[in-house]
This record gives sequence, structure tokens and C-alpha cells, in this order.
Amino acid sequence: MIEQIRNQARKLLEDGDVDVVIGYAEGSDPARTTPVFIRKAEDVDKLIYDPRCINSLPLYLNKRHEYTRKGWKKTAIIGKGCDIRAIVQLIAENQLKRDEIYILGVPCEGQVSHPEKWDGSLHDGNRASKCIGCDVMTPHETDFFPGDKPDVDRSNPYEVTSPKVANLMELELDKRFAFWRTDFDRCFKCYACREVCPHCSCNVCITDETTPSWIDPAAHKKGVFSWHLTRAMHLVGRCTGCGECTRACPMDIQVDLFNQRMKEVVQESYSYKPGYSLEDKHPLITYQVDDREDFIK
Amino acid sequence: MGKKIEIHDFEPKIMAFVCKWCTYSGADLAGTSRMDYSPNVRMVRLPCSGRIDPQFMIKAFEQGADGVIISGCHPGDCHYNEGNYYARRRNTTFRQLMDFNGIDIERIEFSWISAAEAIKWTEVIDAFTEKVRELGRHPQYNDDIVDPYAQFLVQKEQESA
Amino acid sequence: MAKIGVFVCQCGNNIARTVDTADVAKYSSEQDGVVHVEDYKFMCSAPGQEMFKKAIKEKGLDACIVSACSPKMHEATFRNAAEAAGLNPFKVEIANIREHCSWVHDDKAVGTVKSKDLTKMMIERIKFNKPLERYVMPLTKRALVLGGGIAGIQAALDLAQAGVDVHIVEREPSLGGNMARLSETFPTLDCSQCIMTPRMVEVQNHPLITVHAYAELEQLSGFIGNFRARIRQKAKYVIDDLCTGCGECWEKCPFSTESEFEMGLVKRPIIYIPFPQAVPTVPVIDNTECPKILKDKCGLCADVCGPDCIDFTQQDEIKEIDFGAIIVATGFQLMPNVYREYGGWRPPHMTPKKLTAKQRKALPRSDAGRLVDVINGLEFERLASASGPTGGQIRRPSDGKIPETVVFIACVGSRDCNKGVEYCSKICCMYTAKHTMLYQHAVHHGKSYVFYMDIRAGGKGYEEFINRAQDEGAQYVRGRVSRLTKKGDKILVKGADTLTGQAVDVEADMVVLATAMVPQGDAEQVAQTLGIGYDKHGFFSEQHPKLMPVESSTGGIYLAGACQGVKDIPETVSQASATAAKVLALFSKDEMERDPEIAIVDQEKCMNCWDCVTVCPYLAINRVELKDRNGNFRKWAAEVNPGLCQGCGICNTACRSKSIELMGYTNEQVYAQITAFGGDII
Amino acid sequence: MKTATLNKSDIGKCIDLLVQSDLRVIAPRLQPRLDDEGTDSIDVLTFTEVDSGNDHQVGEGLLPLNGVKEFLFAKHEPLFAYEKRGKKVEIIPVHHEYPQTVIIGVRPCDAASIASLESVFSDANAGFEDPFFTERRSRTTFITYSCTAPDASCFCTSVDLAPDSSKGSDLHLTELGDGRLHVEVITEAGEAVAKKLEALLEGEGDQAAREKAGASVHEKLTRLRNSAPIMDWLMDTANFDDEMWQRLGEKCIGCGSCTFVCPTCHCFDIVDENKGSKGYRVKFWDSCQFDHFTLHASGHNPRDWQYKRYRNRFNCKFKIYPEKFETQGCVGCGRCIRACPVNLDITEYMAEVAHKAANPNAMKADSDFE
Repeated sequence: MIEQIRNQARKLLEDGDVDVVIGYAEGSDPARTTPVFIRKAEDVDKLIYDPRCINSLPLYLNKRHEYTRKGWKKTAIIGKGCDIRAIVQLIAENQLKRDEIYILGVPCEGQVSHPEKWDGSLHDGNRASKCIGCDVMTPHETDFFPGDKPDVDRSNPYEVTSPKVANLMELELDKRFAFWRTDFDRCFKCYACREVCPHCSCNVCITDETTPSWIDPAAHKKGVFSWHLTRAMHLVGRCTGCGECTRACPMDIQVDLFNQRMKEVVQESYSYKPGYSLEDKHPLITYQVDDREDFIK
Repeated sequence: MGKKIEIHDFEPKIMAFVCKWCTYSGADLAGTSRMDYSPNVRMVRLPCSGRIDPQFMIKAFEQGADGVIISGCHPGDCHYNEGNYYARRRNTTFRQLMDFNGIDIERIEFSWISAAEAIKWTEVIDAFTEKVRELGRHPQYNDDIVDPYAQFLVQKEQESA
Repeated sequence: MAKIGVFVCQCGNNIARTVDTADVAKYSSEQDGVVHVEDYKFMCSAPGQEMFKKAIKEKGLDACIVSACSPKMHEATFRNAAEAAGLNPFKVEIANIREHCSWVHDDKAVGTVKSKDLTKMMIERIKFNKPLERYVMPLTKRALVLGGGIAGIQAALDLAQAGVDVHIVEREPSLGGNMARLSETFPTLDCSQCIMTPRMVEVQNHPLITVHAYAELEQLSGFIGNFRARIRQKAKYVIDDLCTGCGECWEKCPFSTESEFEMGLVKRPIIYIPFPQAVPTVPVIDNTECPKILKDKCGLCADVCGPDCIDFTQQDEIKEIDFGAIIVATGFQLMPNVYREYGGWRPPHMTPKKLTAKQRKALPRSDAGRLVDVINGLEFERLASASGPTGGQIRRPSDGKIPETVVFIACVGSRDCNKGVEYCSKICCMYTAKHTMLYQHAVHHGKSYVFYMDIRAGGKGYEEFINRAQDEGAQYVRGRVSRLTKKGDKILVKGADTLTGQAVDVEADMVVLATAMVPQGDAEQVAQTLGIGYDKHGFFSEQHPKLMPVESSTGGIYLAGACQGVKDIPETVSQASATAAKVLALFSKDEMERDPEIAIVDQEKCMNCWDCVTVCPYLAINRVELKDRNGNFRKWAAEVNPGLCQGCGICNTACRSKSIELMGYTNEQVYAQITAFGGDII
Repeated sequence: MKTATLNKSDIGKCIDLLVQSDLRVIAPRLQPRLDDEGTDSIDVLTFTEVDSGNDHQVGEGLLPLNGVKEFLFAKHEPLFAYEKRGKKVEIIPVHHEYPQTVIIGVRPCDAASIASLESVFSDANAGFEDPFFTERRSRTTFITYSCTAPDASCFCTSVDLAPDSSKGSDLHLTELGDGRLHVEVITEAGEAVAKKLEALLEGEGDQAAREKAGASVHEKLTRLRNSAPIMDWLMDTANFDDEMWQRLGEKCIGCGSCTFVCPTCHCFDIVDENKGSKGYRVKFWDSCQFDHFTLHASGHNPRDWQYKRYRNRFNCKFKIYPEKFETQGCVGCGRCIRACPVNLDITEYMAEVAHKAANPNAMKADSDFE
């Protein structure tokens, strides 16, 4: 499979159809892989793909990484299904144009949840929870796909597969708060969750704003709580569930639980799943006259 | 008129974000009609419920608000046609988010109050004040979020000793 | 350092009774930035305002808080006073301590604490108030009326009589619209043409009105006061200025097709005017039918034309004209698809969209098995009209026989959630009653039955009119018709009388359907061209259902007539006049002044996700390209058009990067107000 | 130097003894977990305050996610409070608590970082003494524990440290492999703590066994780099614009994780947290990896692209620290490698620089970057 991808990448580079191929290469230790930018046809053999390739590469297509993209007119990118959802969402949000991107889709069998859990194979004990019930293991929007692309029914609603979300929802309110308080205690506001997010595309993040400073920059509870609430709120209906925010967190705060819960809410309330359509607008900037309002007096 | 205001041990602090066309005018009408309602509420006048950013609510709680009221025109009555529909969606999701964070969403009240519904305004304020009074001080926000450095202002005895 | 003045009003005893205003003033004076306080009996009185102005001038105040009544009462008063004293009016804020405090809390201690807090919140807020200048924009005093029916004609005449330059764009070759088709009008039964045609001629002759007949609006750009319309003048193949309207050409034309104006009941020539009284009386050549244009054969019309005004090489012409306001009066059509439900047959051109000659050929020509004598209301109007195909004699379409029994069916397609539209078409009860009368007057021995659901006759003289119809012989049966079938040369109407609970079968010679009024087939497209809202049926949405019923959601575009919702003629005419009044009000100034409390974009921060563009109810946000010093493209950014922005702030909230600020309600102002909260509550 | 031995199983008792003598004890501890965590979580081991000897992971080989720097250089703290009244601004002092603290189970790499931080915050090199840091440092005692299980990301030997180094330590423990620990008292503060633990300490330590144990761990390190030529290479200003900075750094996403987990990163920001007309002036951690870290008010940003920010970080560790503070900037704990979401590896930079320094005349690699 990876040979087909390499050949296609080689062809694209040789023909000058793309300036760069973004993919994965072996990392600095055996459990890790690293993003790589292939500019020359002879380098395509560096490309690999296996369950260690966790990174969400569309991150580099985000405008925040303008420098990386400097000089690239057309970019080929290796995408597993969930990453392609991120690309699709970026296009829907006008952060990217479809014709700037050449998507090399890969069939995916799931990803290991964290490099530290890699033991040479993928199994139930280390498969990321986002991969359970994934409907884009065969990706939906590709320019190249090795082999046949079977039709997949993607109409099913989003399903929360992380047991932690369900666990938390079952807890009493104050227990749930206590859980978050302990977790957020570790947060020192490095903003890795923001920087790895393919959808955080503001030029100036609201938390770096000082006029006014909605979110206190210090890592006390006030600052941490409002940061995580704001981050989650800004991703409502936009998060495509790559789970990178949790993986990137150096203190292992599971911030993507918020996103998963909100995806469930958005699905229940507005039957919307982000990352499947190049045109659809996300639910907070659209409305139906008969939206639910059971909480309104 | 003439309802004597009874001061309780705990008086909740309530912040209201209201649309200037409907709810603010409804509250004005309550005044013109000399209705009586709980004095615990402070209002921020905004052009439309669609202008109410979740950031406002987070900040209000950080400021020590025990409850927050959001109110605008009824669906279909928005002065700007659709602002309240966006507000409704934003609040549906924001409430769920707060709930998932373990923050009691009983402390966020959303209601549609038209410029004619002075009575509804007073009822909403009175009922919500009573509800929040029973809920008590905001346990999640008051204890360690409102003023993260309060303990630094008190000189500890052993230190001075 | 701010120099804030705080003016606490006692409002006689209205505030002072439950608020210790002196204490509020003292408390305010201790606040950061406050340099001047006053506590006065009536701030809004002349001496109060003088005191206010004097303090601004003498103390050099750069912001003022008036703690008094609701801003709805006196915000404008104090802002004007500030302006007179040389202070920017938007540096004045009202702390509402009357309606929101003294009048609702009957306890002086409580009222005083709350008043202090309300004032303090405003003091913190006003530190971030920016001085704002009202926008002044140019204004093109020319109005565009879309549609030349009665609504458009009325609006155009009203405007022109007030001295406004008006252009009417009508897509048919003649003005007149649907009203020109009517034979008589309810409830007075006066002749529609008699009241319509003089107005059409008046429009034609008015020096300030320009009629673009056989033309369509192709594109609209700009905003209130400054629209630019691209109008496509379809090729008529007849030179307007030369044509005398003598009629030689259309009388000699050897080819024909179904007449749109006559609802396909008769044929018209290929070079034609829709009806004899057409205005302008310039024929057009139907380029989908004309053999000269299609295959270069014939050309007889050019031969017979005296003034030699026929030009087969004519092309569509694009005109770009600037307007300041637009009145949309595109009217309605009758629901096109109901015939099939009732087994009826309709002339091919009445399919929803105009078909090409080829497509039309493919349609069955035969009426075998179809009920030709099931017609709709407008077709009946033509049959009853003295200028219609039958010269006013009511004869059925199939064989021209005078029908002895006519069944009228009300609510066809309307009030029908399953097959039609759910709304009540409103005028059908009245026109059905009128039809029975026209029929009874023409065929004295005839029998007419009306199957109805409810009679809705709310209007001046309307109920009386229904009674009169019944008195004149129309038999009203409350019930629905289940089926129409052919029985010999008659139509068997199977219905029910729900009042007696019995089945009612009528063998009718002709059936007239009171078909629902629906928007024009391309209404949604028109709305998108104009950038105005429309509902799920395609009716254009008004700005506010009660208070702004003739404004569209876009500033400077007004709605008249049935394009906004079902209406009868008097309502349409009054709405048309209302739009004219709105346009005149807009045009009454030389320049447009716009409220500065609108959104502005920090274009460097903008990350062009266009969420703001999506949420803006007024299409006030444009996408613009930013250039660097060398004129090269740098980035995209949003830009708010101050002419369109109404200051709702929805974009402000939708913007995640906070690159949009709503002036007057900026994030900093609200933030300051919130952070001032948290003191004593009671 | 005084030495002794201690049974490894008595560490819990040590903690209890220290807690009983009113000391704040900080030890590596696993965070509590929910019943069903799912596969996304990893074990969260952090230095946290413990209140008994039953709940700790001292000597279990793992490296805590956070360093110990947050106990000396707080994540955030107020400098003073202020209130604007009328035309005056009143400064209200804040009172910090500096409890006597013992941090137990500190790895040698983390302990070495304390020495580095000291030279930033309290040494004459910096020209300023940070009272918050020095106050805390003077009240904190470090009990280090020789590393037993370096992982694939560890590289302390590449920066002149060793898994059993006692640099920066007050009291040093080394496993002897027979269930006993070799105890070395290094400073007076260490001695004071040792005195409190006297009941558990026995006789003399076994210096030879300690050396042997240390050497055996030494061999487990796989990530070996030569850091010797790095500083000189960096001092050559021509190398500031070397192509490697862009080539290696282009995948960096600027998340700042590396700086926050780094035990020697010490940048902070100061803001006023306003609440109406009063508030606090607050100091909190900042990161050179953020785009606005060097953003000027004019809008100019000297480190305008991410690779320049990472270049700064590398320079800070291997040039600025040794040059300005005369101490090492990198202690080889490997946290930045573990934390990096895109596997940007500081040791790859080290290897590249060493290679370039060794081959100064080598042909310049065919660069993709202009």
C-alpha cells in the first residue's frame, strides 16, 4: 500500500504537479513517527504509514503555519480518514482551497493512542478510542487512493467511544467538577492543545488578547477554566475529532473529552457532523426556526 | 407596590445580559408599572441576544456572579430577525459544556421576554433569585476561582510570629 | 486619565424617594476617573441640561454618566446636549436608576446600593467608549421598481408625483401584471381594465418614469442609497422609438402560439403585444418561435412594417443604472401544479418554467382523457372578461358551449399541508363569490355550486359580498371534492356536504378551481439577486412582521404587493404607497446619515473564515482583498459596509478571533461593565 | 562526606517522619484515575505534595511529567495587589508562604537543573536576585534518587551528567541492588534532613557498590551525543543562519510544550489581572516558542518564524546558559522529546551540530530553503 502511495508521490513530484508531499517518516526512536515534508522525488522512500502515524498533518495546512507553506502552490498530503475530515472542515471554513491540495488517502486500521503505548502491534489495549466506530477508515474525500474505494455508509450519528465521557456523564455534578479541577491543576497553559489543533486558525488567539483579556493568562484555576471552556466552545461543531489536543498535552489532561461531548450534543441537537461536507456551515452560525429550546423559559 | 424587601443571610449576585429591544424595554415597563422585584440583578444592555458571547457568562461567574440571566426577544420577534436563533444555539451548546465541566447550569437562566412582558420579567427575576438563593454561593466558582490570590492578602499568623 | 462627570438625577421625588442620590453622587466621586459629580432635582429640565453643558465645558469632561431614567427616555436628550457642549455624544451613557431601580425597589437602603452599583458599572464602561462620528454617505435619488403590476405602478406613480426619478423593470412586454387579466374586481364589481389602463398610460406618459418593458434585473450591487443595477433589456427585435403600434405586423404574422396573457385559452401571433391595451404598445418577437430568427424563413412582419422598425439582428442590451432605493413588486402566480391533482389538463406553457419549442413539442397535444374544462380562476377571469377570448361570453374551453352548471372549488392547493401550501390564500373566497356572480349575470339560468372549507371574508364590504353571491343563486356546499371524472361531455364532481353529512355529486359543464396564490416561480432567485430574505414558500420576508412590514431585510429595498404575501388589490395598493413613502423619507435628505454604532473589522486579525458573512442578516459584510504597498495581494479580510450594517452585533459574537467589534458595545466596554460587577448586591 | 545506608522499603517511613516534623513533602505520585480510563490516557506521574508515606512512587524508575522547578519558580504568583481609589493608586503587598519543603525522589537530571536555575535567579551573573526563587530555594531540600531506568529519550550522559550524579542535591540516594540504598549527605540542609531520619539510617554506605550500581545504569542509556563542540559552533555567528535551522525546525508547531516541561526553562511574563479598578500584578510562565514572545509593539517580530524560535531555544540551552550563567542549560532529562507532538528532537540538533563542527569544510547540503 505504501509503495503505491510512494509511487504516486514520486510521480506528482516528478511531474511538478505538487511542490511538496506532507507525510510521515520514521521518528527519532522506534515508537515514534514524525511529520516530514518531501520536496524531491528521490526522497519519497522516506514515507511510511502504519498505526504509529498519529499526527494530524492538516495542521500544517492551517494558516497559522504560513511559513511552512511559503512557496507551496500545491500540496500533496497523506491523509487518513480523520485527517481528511479535518481538511474538509478547513476547506468549509475557507482556510484552504480544494484545488491547492492533493489528498493521498490511505486506508487506516486505527491508530495507537500514544507513542508510549506502542509495543509493535495495534490491539484493543492501545488503539485510540477515536478509532472505534470510525466511518472514515476508508477515507471519503481523496484524489488518490491505493486500491478500490468501497462505498461506506457514513450517515450514522456520531458516537462517543471514549469510556471516559460516559463515565463522567454518570458522575454527580460536583464529582465531575472535582475531576476537572484535579486535572486542570496540572495545566500550566503551554497551549499545546491549541497549537496542534488543525482548526485553531485565528491569527491572534483570544487568550493572547489584552483588549480586553477575557482569559487570564496565568495558570491559576480562573485562567485555566476559562481557557479550556473557551477552547471547547470555539470548537463546537468544528472539531473533527483527531484527538491531538489530548495527545499533545504534556500533562495528559484529556481536553478532547470536552470536544467529544460537544460533538454528541451537536449531533443530538442539530444532526450535524463536521468534516463531511465541503460546503456545510457549522451549527453555531446557522439555525433552524424550530431548534430545541427546552431549557428556555 | 410596597413589598418589603427581606434581607437574607445569603443574597445571590445575579448578572443579566439582555437585548435592548425586548427585555430591557420589558424591564423598563416593569419600572413604569411600579412592579416590585428582587434587587439582586444587574443588567448589561446589549443590542441583541445574538451579541451575548459565552465569554460574558464565564467572566460574570469569574466576577462572583451566583447566577446569570440571558434574555432576548421571543423567536420570530428579533429586531434583527435572527439574532435570537443564534443565541439559542450558542446557549444550548454552552450549557451542555458547562454541565460537562461540572458547573451547575441551573445557575444560567435563559428566557424570552418581550417588551410587553413586564410581569414575566419580574417573575423570572424573583423565581431565579429565589432558586439561586437556595442553591447558595456558587461552590465551583466562588471557592477558588473568583479571587485566586485572596489568601495572599492575609498575613499568616505563623509568618508574622 | 479619564475625566468623567457623573450627574445623578432625583427626578423630583421619583428617584429620590427610594434612592439616596446624594450618597450615590458621593460614592461616584470616589471612583477612579471621576472628576465631577452633580446631584440635581431634574437633570432633563432646561436648567439641568444647562448645568450638564456647563460642567462639560468648564471641567473639560471627556465622558459623562447620567444616572437617571431609562436610556429610551433621555439618552438622546443628553447626547444632544453633550454635542452642543462640544463633547462627542457617544461619550454619554445613562445609568438607569429609575425604571430599573427606584421604581421597582421600595427600600431606600437597597435602592441606594443598587444605584451606586449601576452607576459604577457605567463609570467603568464609559472609560472604553470611543468617540464616534456619524457616517455620511452619498445618496442617489432614483428609485427602481421591479414589476409593472398594480403594486409597481402605484409605487412608481406616487414617487414620480413627489418628484422622484423612477425606473420600472417589467419582464413581460407590457405593464399590467395579473390585475390586467381580471374582468371585474370584488366587492364592487367594477371593471379591472377600466381602472388599470388609465394608470398604465399615466405611467407611460409621466416624464419622471422610465419603463423598461421586456427587461429583467440581472445583478444588483451596492447598498442603501447606492445601488447599481444591471438590467438586461431583452431583444424585442422591434425598434421602440420608431414603432407606432399600428398593428400591421401582428395582424399579418402567419404563425401563432398559445397566448400567455390569455392563459393559453387562445393563440397569439409570434410578433405580439400581450393584450390590446398594452403599455407600451410596442410588439415584441418571440424568439423561441419566430421562424425568421430560428431558421431565417418568413420575415413578413418586416415587409409590412411601415416605419421599418423591425430589426432581426437586435441583441439583448445591458444597462447599468444607479439607484438609491428599490421597490420589489414582482407579484404572484397561481399554483401551477394543481391541475394534475384534479385530473385537469393545462396548456403546456403553463408549466412552471417556460419551455423551449422542442420541449413543448414533446408534450402531448391531445386532450384525450383529460379534463379540459377544469380551469383556474385567472382563466375564468379571461373567459368572463369583455376583452377576453370569448368577448365576455362565458363559454367552456373544450367545445365553446355555454356551461349550464359550473362547480367552483375553493382552497385548491391552499390550506393543504400535504399537496399544497399550508397558508390560506386569502382572496379566493372573495373571487370565487365574484365568479359565481359573473357567471350568474352572464348565464341567467345557469347553476353554480361552490365547494368550500370555510368562508373567510374579513374586509370592508366582503361579507356582504358573499351574501349577495348566495342571494344571486350560488349554491354553497361546505365540503371537499374528492374526485373529478369525465362523464360524457360533462365532468362528474364527487363531493360531500359536511353539514348534512351527505355525498354530493354534481354533473358540471365546467369546473373552476380557486387555486392558491404562490410566489413567482423564480422568486427565490430574485431574492438572491437582491440579497433579501424569503420564507419557505418563496414570499419575500419583511424586516419586522408588525413594525416594518414593507421593509425587506436589506436596507433600501422595500416590498410591495403579493410578492411579500397573499394580498388583494386594496392591500397591495396601500402597501405600494407605503413603500413610496419610505423611499421618499429616505430621499428627503441630500446625504444619508448612518448610525455609527455598527461593526468594524480589525482586518489584520481577521482570519477570513467568513462566519460573519454567514450570520449577518443584512449581507453587510463583504470579502475584500488586502494589498501590500506594491499592490500585491496580501490577504483576504472581512469588511463591514456601514450603509447596510444595522448594529446587531451577531457577527461580533460569531467571530472567534474577536476581530469584529460592534462600536458602542465593544468587548472592552462590556468587559469593563462585567468586571465592575461583584460588589455589594444589596 | 557522610554516608549511610537505608532500606528501600523504609522510604514510606521516611516520608512519614518528614511529614511529622511539619515539613511539606513532595514526591512523585501517580494521579488517581477513573474506573475505566479507556486507551487514550497514559500514567500520570507528577511531583505532588504527599501527606503520608503510603502514597508515593519514589524509586519506581519513572520520570515524573513535571520537573521540580514549579516548587521553586511558581507556575504563577502575585507580585502585589493594587487598587485605584479616586486619583490614587494604592499598592497592597501580598504575603507569600514559603513552607519548609523536602522534595524526595528527585532524579539527578532534575537536581542538576536546580543548580542551573539558581544561577539564573540568584547568581551574580544575572545581576538580580529573584526573592521568590531564593526564598523558596533556601527552604527546600532535595533528596535525589539515582536513576535506575533511563528510557529511550534520556540523554543525560550526553550533557556531562550521569544517572547517579549528585549535582544540585542535598541528600543523595542510590540503589545498591540488594534492597538497600546508599545515602550520601551532601549539604548542610541534607544533613539536617538526615538527622530527622536518623532512626532509619544505618552505619556507613558502601561506596564501591554505589559506583558499580551507577555504572550499570550508565550503560542503559542509548541516546548518546557529543555536546562538547556545540557551544563553539554556536558562537560562530556565521552558523546563526545555517540551513539546518530551517530544515530541522520547519515541522515545529510552536506549541511550547518543550519549554513548559523543561526543568531549566525559566522565562516568565508579568501582567496586571484587572478586576474593575483593582487587581493583581501577576507573574507566570511564558515560552519563547510563542509567536508573540518577541513581538514588538511596532508589529515587528525578530523571531518571526517558528524555526527561529526553536533556534533560540537551542541557543539558550547550549550557548546563552553556559555563556551568561556559566552553567549548563540542558540536563538531558528528555522531557522535551517525550512531550513533542511532532517528534522534534533536540538530540537530532545536537548530532547535526556535532557533525557540522567535525566537518567544517564539508559541502553544504543541497538546501531546499532559500
